[in-house]
Amino acid sequence: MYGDLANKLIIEAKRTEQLTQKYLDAALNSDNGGIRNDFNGNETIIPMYNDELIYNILKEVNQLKQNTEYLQHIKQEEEETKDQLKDVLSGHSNDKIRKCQYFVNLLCLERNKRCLMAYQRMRSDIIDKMVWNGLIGSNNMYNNGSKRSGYNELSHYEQEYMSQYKNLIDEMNSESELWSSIEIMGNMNPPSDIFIDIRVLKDIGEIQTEYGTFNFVKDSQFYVRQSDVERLIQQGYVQKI
Amino acid sequence: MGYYDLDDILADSAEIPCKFLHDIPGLGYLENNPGGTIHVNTQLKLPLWLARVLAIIDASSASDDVGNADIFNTEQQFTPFLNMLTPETFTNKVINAIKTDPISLDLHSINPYFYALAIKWIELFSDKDLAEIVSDLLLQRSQVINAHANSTTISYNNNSNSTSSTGNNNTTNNNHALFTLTLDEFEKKIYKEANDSYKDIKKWIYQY
Amino acid sequence: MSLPKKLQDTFSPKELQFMVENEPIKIFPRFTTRQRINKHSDDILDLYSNRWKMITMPDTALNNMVAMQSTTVTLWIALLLKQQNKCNIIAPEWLTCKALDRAIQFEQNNTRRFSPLPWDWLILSEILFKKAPDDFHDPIHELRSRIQDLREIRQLKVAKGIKYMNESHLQLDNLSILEINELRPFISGIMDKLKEIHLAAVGPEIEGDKEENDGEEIFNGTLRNDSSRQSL
Amino acid sequence: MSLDIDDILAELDRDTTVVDNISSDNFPNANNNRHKLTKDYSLSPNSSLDTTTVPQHNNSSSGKKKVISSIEDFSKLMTLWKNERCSPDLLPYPHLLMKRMLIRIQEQMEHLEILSMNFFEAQGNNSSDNRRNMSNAPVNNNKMLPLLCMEAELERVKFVIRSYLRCRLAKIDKYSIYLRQINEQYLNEEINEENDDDADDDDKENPSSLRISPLEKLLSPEEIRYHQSHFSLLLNLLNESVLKYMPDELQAVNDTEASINMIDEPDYNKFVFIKVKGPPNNLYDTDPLLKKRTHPDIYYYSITIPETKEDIDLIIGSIYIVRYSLIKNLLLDEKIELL
Repeated sequence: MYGDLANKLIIEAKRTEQLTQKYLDAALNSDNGGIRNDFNGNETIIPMYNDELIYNILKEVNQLKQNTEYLQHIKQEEEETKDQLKDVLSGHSNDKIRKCQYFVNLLCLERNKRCLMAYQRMRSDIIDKMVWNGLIGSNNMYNNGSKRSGYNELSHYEQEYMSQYKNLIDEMNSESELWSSIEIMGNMNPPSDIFIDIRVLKDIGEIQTEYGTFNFVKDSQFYVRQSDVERLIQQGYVQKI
Repeated sequence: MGYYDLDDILADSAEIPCKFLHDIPGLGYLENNPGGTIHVNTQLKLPLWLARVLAIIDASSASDDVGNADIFNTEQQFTPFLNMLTPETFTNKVINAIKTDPISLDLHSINPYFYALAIKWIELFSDKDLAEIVSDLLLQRSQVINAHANSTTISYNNNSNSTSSTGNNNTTNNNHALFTLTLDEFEKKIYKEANDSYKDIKKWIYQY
Repeated sequence: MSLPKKLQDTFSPKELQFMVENEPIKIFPRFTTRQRINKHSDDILDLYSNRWKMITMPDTALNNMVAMQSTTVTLWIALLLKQQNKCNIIAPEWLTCKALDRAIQFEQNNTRRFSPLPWDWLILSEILFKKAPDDFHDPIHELRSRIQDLREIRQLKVAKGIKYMNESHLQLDNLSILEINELRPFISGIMDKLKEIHLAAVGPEIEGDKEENDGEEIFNGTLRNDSSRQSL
Repeated sequence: MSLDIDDILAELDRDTTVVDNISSDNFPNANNNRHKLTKDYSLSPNSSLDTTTVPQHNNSSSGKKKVISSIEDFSKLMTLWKNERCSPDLLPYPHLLMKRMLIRIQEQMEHLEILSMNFFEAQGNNSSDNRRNMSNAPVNNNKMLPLLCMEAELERVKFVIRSYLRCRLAKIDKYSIYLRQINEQYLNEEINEENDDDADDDDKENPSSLRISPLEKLLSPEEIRYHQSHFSLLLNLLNESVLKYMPDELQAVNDTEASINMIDEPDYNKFVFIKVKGPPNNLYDTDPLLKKRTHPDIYYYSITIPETKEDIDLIIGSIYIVRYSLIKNLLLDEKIELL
């Protein structure tokens, strides 16, 4: 039946949406508020673009398109004959049949269109989220020095879309005074504990911060800006008290 | 609801039993008979997105475009291509089951998009009776959903920050799992959102 | 989306905490910031850097603190000072065993109303229990258990009250910000659906005039024509 | 460095900022156009939340400085943030408020930079002994406290604005086609009107060419750019992967005539939690919408559910859950707040 393939696509889309949502929720709950600096490149939050299924749906679309054209053609012919013969009965019932056939075709096309659009929009939404969550390297994603060789999960047009969207945000970020001064790409959790007490676990030596130079000797304690020592905490050199 | 809404798209694919009111050659593929004719009074199931329109456009006029009006059809009487019959989801048997025991009903097995389909159906037929039944069903079930959502939450040991499930026995969790299996997709969504909300707040409080 | 989905329909507890932290609270500073200004002081830099210049709150109080003289500051500042051992926080009047007992009494006597606690009672009490436990006169576990009691009584009331959900409206006086947020996805989700069912039954023509209805009413006015208007 | 102590003190004592000359001429006719532009209530300008847009026609006030304290601005910002987060549709962008906020943030950042520079210079002059003490316990030095607090405050302000703006961007993305449609409709009407009455143009205080389109009022210039650019990227993607395979008549992305409307609109009927505040500045006597019951005195607004004709009294001080569409105007007039 027409539309069955598209249905499959939507069921897949729904599963994808649920899975990525879980992942992104977890990112928000982490300390850095939805920004994932620790993205190691092995995680995929977007599954492979379903080329094969899309191809088959488009084949169906093409078939329906041809049907429609054929029906339109027939209808024209019949109307000409009708005018000549004024054959009320046959003209009438043919009209009805053609109309019904046409609507079935049209509705199948509309249905396929809706499913394809929804699938694509679901994926572009995920791409948007990836951009906002800092999952996309700031250089050109294909060959940024980072961990990923590319985004094989994305279709060609999606890759293009992703890099252009990322560029848009970067560009606006650097051009808008407001966006840059409030760090629009920053943490979505409210600031709490901007300054924290820490204990140094290993000798590190002098650390330069906005608030002066700190001599991080083992077992010493400091009150520092959390963002200044974020990395040291992650690496286990210092500990939040 | 919306054009891109995946749940709505899936709800729209519900199969509706239909009765054709005309012979339509060439549509045999709808009943697995490609190239054949669908005959008048044929009954078959069609997805809602298809049936809905065929049930409301007029078969008798060739076109609803005024410029093309059929001059032979001055006495227009509305006959659609098909009539939609009550889908299984809303048969008397199901409605009775709903009325008897709304709470322990396995709504998911009746239709995973029960409410979405119900709303479409109510709208199509201005079916106030069905609206009342469905509202009542939702209201009654919502209280149970709320109770479950609020109790399957994480509990924190005051000493450690480790999390463990409440209901020290697994049966509680199994109950919740079994319960969510009986929910339709909308109920499931509400359950999850409510549960997340309760959980997040409990987590915040315990962290404090 | 630029806003995480979770934040699209509600506030996170951290955000609620953030809102509450902007509220004023009384403290006893343990140090003095008020300065006897010596116009001829050479220590200009010292003076300069020792002054508050705030953009979201009045800074007069901050610049005129005198040790052990109570003053009012914004909660998050109070917490920062407290963390540095530079002040004691004065717990609000409602956050005493006596006042909480009265609130509990009210909750028990009124089955369908909530006691008029402040909009941030749950959040503020949790913050203060954690960050200023030594600033209470009453034993903290006594306070904690009363807050817990209040919370449970009120939750029970909500659970009983949700059967009054409808497609029109609800009045929820004295529900606090945390309670509202906790219930929001559930209550608005269900009520939205009830309203959707209701509107589907009464039909769109009454729904509002913004939606001009250009579909023909046919079939005894029961079926609406929302079909494609393309003609063959 | 020569610093006059009086200047410094004057500087320090201010807790208000004089902001007048920031161009408030952006929307000279905001109020005039209100009815013209607001067929759809989502477009009504939120002039009252953006205080300085109001007194524009008063040329007499040009000499008078309007002082808006930064504290006032911040509390308005908090309200706007909460309202935006809780409302299903986009609320008007507070152009002037945001301009002032940006200036304040920048000023404060500069101020902090100077402070910390001077601070460490001063520290550097002290003995190395002193310096070590300082770095081992920087905050135990009372002198650091204001700096820390100001730093923290700045982070807080930045967070609210960030969250507010990103909430708006999310809505702009969600309803990008709808927003685009609004504007196109407006532009079409505009063209028609111009054709209709050329002669009248002189009479109008505001030639239509200077009129502000609904989007320009609703969105900031950045948001407009974002909306347009992102929409065209998205459209391109949808075209390339779906639409171009469709028959001509199904290639639109904004088809409203097909069996399912393609333009997703905000759900104006969505239930929202509200707190009834009453007229701003407690002007109870001059609020025509405010009704009063006596014994005891209760003030309330009355709204009506259209399909049932049921009246709901929204009593000042109370909390309700009601349909957004019924209270949107009260919200824009700052008579209620979303929770």
